[in-house]
Amino acid sequence: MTDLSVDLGFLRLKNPVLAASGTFGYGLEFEPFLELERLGGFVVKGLYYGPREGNPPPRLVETPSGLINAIGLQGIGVAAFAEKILPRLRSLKTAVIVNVCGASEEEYVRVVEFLDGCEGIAAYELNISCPNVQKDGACPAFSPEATAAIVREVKRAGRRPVITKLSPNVTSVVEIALAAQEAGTDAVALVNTFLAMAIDVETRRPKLGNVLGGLSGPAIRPIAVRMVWQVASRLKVPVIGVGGIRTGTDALEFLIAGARAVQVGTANLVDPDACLRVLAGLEDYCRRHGIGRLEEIVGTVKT
Amino acid sequence: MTDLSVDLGFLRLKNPVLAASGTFGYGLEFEPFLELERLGGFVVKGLYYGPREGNPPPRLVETPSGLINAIGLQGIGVAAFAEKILPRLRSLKTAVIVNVCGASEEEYVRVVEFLDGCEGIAAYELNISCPNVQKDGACPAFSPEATAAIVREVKRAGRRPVITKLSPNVTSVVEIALAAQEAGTDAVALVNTFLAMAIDVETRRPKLGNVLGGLSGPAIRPIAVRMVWQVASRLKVPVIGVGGIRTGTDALEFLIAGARAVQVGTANLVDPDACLRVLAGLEDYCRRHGIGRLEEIVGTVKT
Amino acid sequence: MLKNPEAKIVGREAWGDYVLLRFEAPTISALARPGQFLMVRVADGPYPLLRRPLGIHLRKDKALGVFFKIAGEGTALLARKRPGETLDVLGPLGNGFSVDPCLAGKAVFAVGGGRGIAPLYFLAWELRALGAAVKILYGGRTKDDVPLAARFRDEAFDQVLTTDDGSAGREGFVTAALEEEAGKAAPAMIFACGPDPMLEAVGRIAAARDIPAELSLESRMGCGFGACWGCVQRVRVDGKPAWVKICEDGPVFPAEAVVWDKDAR
Amino acid sequence: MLKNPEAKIVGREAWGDYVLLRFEAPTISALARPGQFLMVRVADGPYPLLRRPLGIHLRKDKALGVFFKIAGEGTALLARKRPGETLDVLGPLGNGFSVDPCLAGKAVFAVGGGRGIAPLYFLAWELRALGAAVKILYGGRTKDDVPLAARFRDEAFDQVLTTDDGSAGREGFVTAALEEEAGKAAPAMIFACGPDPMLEAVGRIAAARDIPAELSLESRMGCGFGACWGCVQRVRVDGKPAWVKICEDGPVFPAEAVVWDKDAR
Ligand SMILES: Cc1cc2nc3c(=O)[nH]c(=O)nc-3n(C[C@H](O)[C@H](O)[C@H](O)COP(=O)(O)OP(=O)(O)OC[C@H]3O[C@@H](n4cnc5c(N)ncnc54)[C@H](O)[C@@H]3O)c2cc1C
Ligand SMILES: Cc1cc2nc3c(=O)[nH]c(=O)nc-3n(C[C@H](O)[C@H](O)[C@H](O)COP(=O)(O)OP(=O)(O)OC[C@H]3O[C@@H](n4cnc5c(N)ncnc54)[C@H](O)[C@@H]3O)c2cc1C
Ligand SMILES: Cc1cc2nc3c(=O)[nH]c(=O)nc-3n(C[C@H](O)[C@H](O)[C@H](O)COP(=O)(O)O)c2cc1C
Ligand SMILES: Cc1cc2nc3c(=O)[nH]c(=O)nc-3n(C[C@H](O)[C@H](O)[C@H](O)COP(=O)(O)O)c2cc1C
Ligand code: FES
Ligand code: FES
Repeated sequence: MTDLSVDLGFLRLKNPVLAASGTFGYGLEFEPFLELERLGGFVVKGLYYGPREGNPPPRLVETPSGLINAIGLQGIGVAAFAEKILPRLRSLKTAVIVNVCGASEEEYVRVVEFLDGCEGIAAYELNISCPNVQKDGACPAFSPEATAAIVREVKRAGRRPVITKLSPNVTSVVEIALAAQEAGTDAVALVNTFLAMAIDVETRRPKLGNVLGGLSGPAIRPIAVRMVWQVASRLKVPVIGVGGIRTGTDALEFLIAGARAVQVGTANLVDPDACLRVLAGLEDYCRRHGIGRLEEIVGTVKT
Repeated sequence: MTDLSVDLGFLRLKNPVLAASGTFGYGLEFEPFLELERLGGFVVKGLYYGPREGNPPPRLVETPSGLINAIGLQGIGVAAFAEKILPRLRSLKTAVIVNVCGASEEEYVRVVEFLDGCEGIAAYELNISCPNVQKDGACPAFSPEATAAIVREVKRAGRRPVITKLSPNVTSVVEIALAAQEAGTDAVALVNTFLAMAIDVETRRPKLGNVLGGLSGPAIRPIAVRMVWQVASRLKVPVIGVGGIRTGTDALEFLIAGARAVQVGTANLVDPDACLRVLAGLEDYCRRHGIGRLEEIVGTVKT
Repeated sequence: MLKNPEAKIVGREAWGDYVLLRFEAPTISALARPGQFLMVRVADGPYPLLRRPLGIHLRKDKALGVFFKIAGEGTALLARKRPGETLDVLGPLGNGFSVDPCLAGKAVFAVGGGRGIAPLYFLAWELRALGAAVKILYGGRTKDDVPLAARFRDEAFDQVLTTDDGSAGREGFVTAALEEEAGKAAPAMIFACGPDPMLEAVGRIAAARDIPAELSLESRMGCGFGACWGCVQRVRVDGKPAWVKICEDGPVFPAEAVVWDKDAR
Repeated sequence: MLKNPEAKIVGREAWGDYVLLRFEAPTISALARPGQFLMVRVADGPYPLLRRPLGIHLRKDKALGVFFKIAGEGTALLARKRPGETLDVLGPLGNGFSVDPCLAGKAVFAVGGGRGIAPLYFLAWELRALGAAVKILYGGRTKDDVPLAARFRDEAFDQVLTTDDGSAGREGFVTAALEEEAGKAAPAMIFACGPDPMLEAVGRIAAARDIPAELSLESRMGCGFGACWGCVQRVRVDGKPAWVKICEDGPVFPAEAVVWDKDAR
């Protein structure tokens, strides 16, 4: 039997497969399809302090091997989460990570301070990279300073480990990752979605209610793998790889590139048991290659 | 009959469909498949001053709805181009654009000075955005200063209009485009390929000889459309849209987003007559919508 | 709510752009109610990426059927499937129509426009089983868009057929026929599925006559089971308009809950 | 060099993972020479994006055939094609083998490993037509990898069959058989197609005995017609190693031109 567990330093995962934020609801939606405890963990949908309306529809456009979304982080807010959802997640033997959003530094801090008062959360993932909220798609993860400031405040205010989720829409994701590390993040996750647009040529209107949205799915995987490789070779804190993972092979690309864990996003929407398929692929690979501890392959790409 | 011509200011194209550099060889390779004069024009493969070896294979990896290439600009150099190729292109009644490369500002200038001595070239396209040449994928188009410097020198040294080809691997392509405009470029073309990577998990080696390569094809189209829209709404000089165009509808997305012309890249490799399919799609659209002059739809997206 | 990645296709019928596929999916079939839908995979690889939502058109023993119009690449791929091949389906999803026992002996209308007829066939049979008197109001653009008319007739459903161009049945919109029929004798309930303008008109007609109505809405769907929040439409919740998930809280809503006016949203 | 987007498939044979498709492509057929290849579209949409290179396996009247092994997603999709459907092909591409009239009456060897046998069937028939005495050396891993052995035998080709595990023909590599046969009676020419290590060994054996040899190389291809420079391999040009396009200057090269040693590149 292969040991699939991975050590993020602040958290040991039973296996490196996490479900990505916004594609796994609050977790419970997936119970009919899989045993949540089989996963290394999951990241719940992004939470602002209060409830949020989200963007007008259409919110989704399918593109070649990709999906553009502009959900706009519709959600129930921390209080409803703590009251209605968290009690049902708490007993699960898997890492529950909360994706934290904010319209300002203060809001990130408020969300974390509130959640610090609740049990059953393994870590916070700071969503500083959502392209669906500001008009031009900009976000704090575009700037090393803004990134560092949020990380620093949240680390100061909160008691739990922090994963900073980075944007791929930048010239140097390494620079931003280093800024997050400097500011004390415990890990980085990359990538969030790529700022994208689609136009209905018949009506000449944007296909999304929000005009711009974020591209995810297999289409972006080769860019995400590149970014993970660049960041992992420069960072001390662990890197979590996200972007277009559907299979064990896809996940292995990220692990071999240097990610210590991976997140499965869009694939969950298509196959609610996609995380299990990824897991089965990892197990099969280890068996075929006689790998006793999966963690050994992290970052072993021979360039 | 629809008037498909578009005016770039410095050049009137009989139609907005150009073939993109590096995907159309030196043009002649496509003569068995299409009449070159049907195109608005074509951009020949990138030329350095001297001949160039290019990267070791494998040079191509297919990805979901995309292609990563790391050709490394293997080519014959300007002298051989002027001697063997250009004489055969000169008589064509279509715009022949030369994609100009350089390892330094000086090399861009030398290439342009040499080509200025030859007839039969409609414009230069400055390739300051190829991700396959420097080790980490960096290129002048990452920096407004480096971009402006090359544009300025080339405009000073050369006599022909200059199209600056931008990289999508930046935080603000608008900033770079504005720098190019400031420095005197006559147009911008975007996007070049996205820096990407793929790993063979069985051998744990990169799938490309060059480790990194550039992602093109339908997968990237939604990101390219977004960038064209952002840039076109801020620039005075015309924008040429490139990225994942296979059909008339794809091209229309770019035109409606604000591009005055488009380039078809990877699709040429799959269907050597792809440009004609795009053209037929544009004609059909104009007919269905009763559009007399295609140019009228440029930038008409209703956001 | 289950995933059956290998439902065996046991039947296929086609009328121009309209296709009916029957497949064996016993567990899903046992749970299915009219108005619920399935998320159907159209290809194995990463393109087309998403499943397609299709209403449950019929249930017969352990088999289910979907009836769809070829609308784009996904449905075109589905249309190529043949008996013997398999279908990857997720379902049953959504809430479904109210097949209320108190409708026994009452007159009900099922109003379908174009491909919107799909879930109404299943509904009509369930209502008939209940003892309701079902009238089908079936509209399409031309005679090619009402391929199920012959079946409803053969199966002795009371049917009013309309086409926009008059090439089959009465000329005009199905909503005009609804207006007329409801004027003659108001049903106890109206069920409708079709394009938005049709549904909006059905809602108006029902409201004007105080007939309860249920509308099955469409929306682009990412997942179909409530995880992505991609499928929202404007629906009143406790009287207040909100972005409500079609896949989970719908696709069927009481007509009066749906907010059509873009400005009032 | 032509594009035929709708070559009608008229025949299909399959042996496990190996498939032979025949299709009508009269103009391409008229131009085709052994060793040339086609670029075949495997799907209509953007995925899989690229065409797949396949050698021309046979020409019969106006029909051509491709013979391929299912190696991945693209060939798996192709394997699903059935007679009556169409194939989108580009060709004939590349240079082909030297079917030199002076080979008439001479003994020649055609050495194929696995799917590398594909172009050698067409070659063998053309050489036979020329009056050459063709010996087929056909190797595979197991008996399942030499599906064409029966055909060569039935069509009275002199054939040496090998499998790595001895499950059909002689046990061992096809190159061992080549060594032995060439030792018995050296042919005037060796043609070979197969995996790189096999081709390298064929080149060595031919060089040692001073027999001219032509090797058909493989490479990832973007276009197949010289436009992308994606398919290069290390080949000597005027004695000097260079990155040479397989699709245009090959896929067939004189054995001595190919640079195998990664360090000597
Ligand atoms: C709950 C539900 C049940 C449905 N049941 C049926 C059914 O039983 N039979 C049937 O024929 N169709 C049904 N539909 C519609 C069906 O899902 C779409 O026609 C199908 O997804 C189109 O896929 P495609 O790939 O063929 O077309 P695409 O290429 O994706 O789209 C073709 C055209 O349809 C539009 N479109 C795509 N998806 C939707 C959507 N979900 N809503 C509105 N417009 C869309 C696009 O904008 C485009 O103009 C249902 C939709 C929903 C939400
Ligand atoms: C000139 C030429 C002629 C060919 N003729 C034939 C033929 O007649 N019959 C036949 O069965 N095959 C032939 N091939 C090989 C064939 O093109 C590949 O098997 C096919 O492209 C694989 O596509 P796929 O989508 O099924 O597999 P993919 O999923 O693309 O790849 C499957 C595996 O094959 C490898 N691979 C893919 N393409 C190539 C390639 N071009 N060269 C080497 N390895 C590759 C990949 O790395 C992967 O490991 C030929 C190749 C060339 C270059
Ligand atoms: C519908 C949808 C909603 C998302 N919502 C969030 C979110 O709330 N917070 C966040 O950090 N990322 C969000 N993402 C981004 C994903 O978590 C992930 O980073 C991205 O989709 C790339 O991974 P993938 O290609 O596997 O989907 C969302 C993505 C999708 C498709
Ligand atoms: C094989 C290949 C070679 C390319 N070579 C060049 C080049 O020489 N110069 C250049 O400016 N762009 C080059 N490009 C980029 C294309 O011109 C184009 O910008 C990019 O591929 C995006 O368009 P597409 O998605 O339509 O291919 C190359 C692209 C490919 C696929
Ligand atoms: S389709 Fe995903 S929530 Fe409704
Ligand atoms: S495959 Fe494009 S040049 Fe050879």
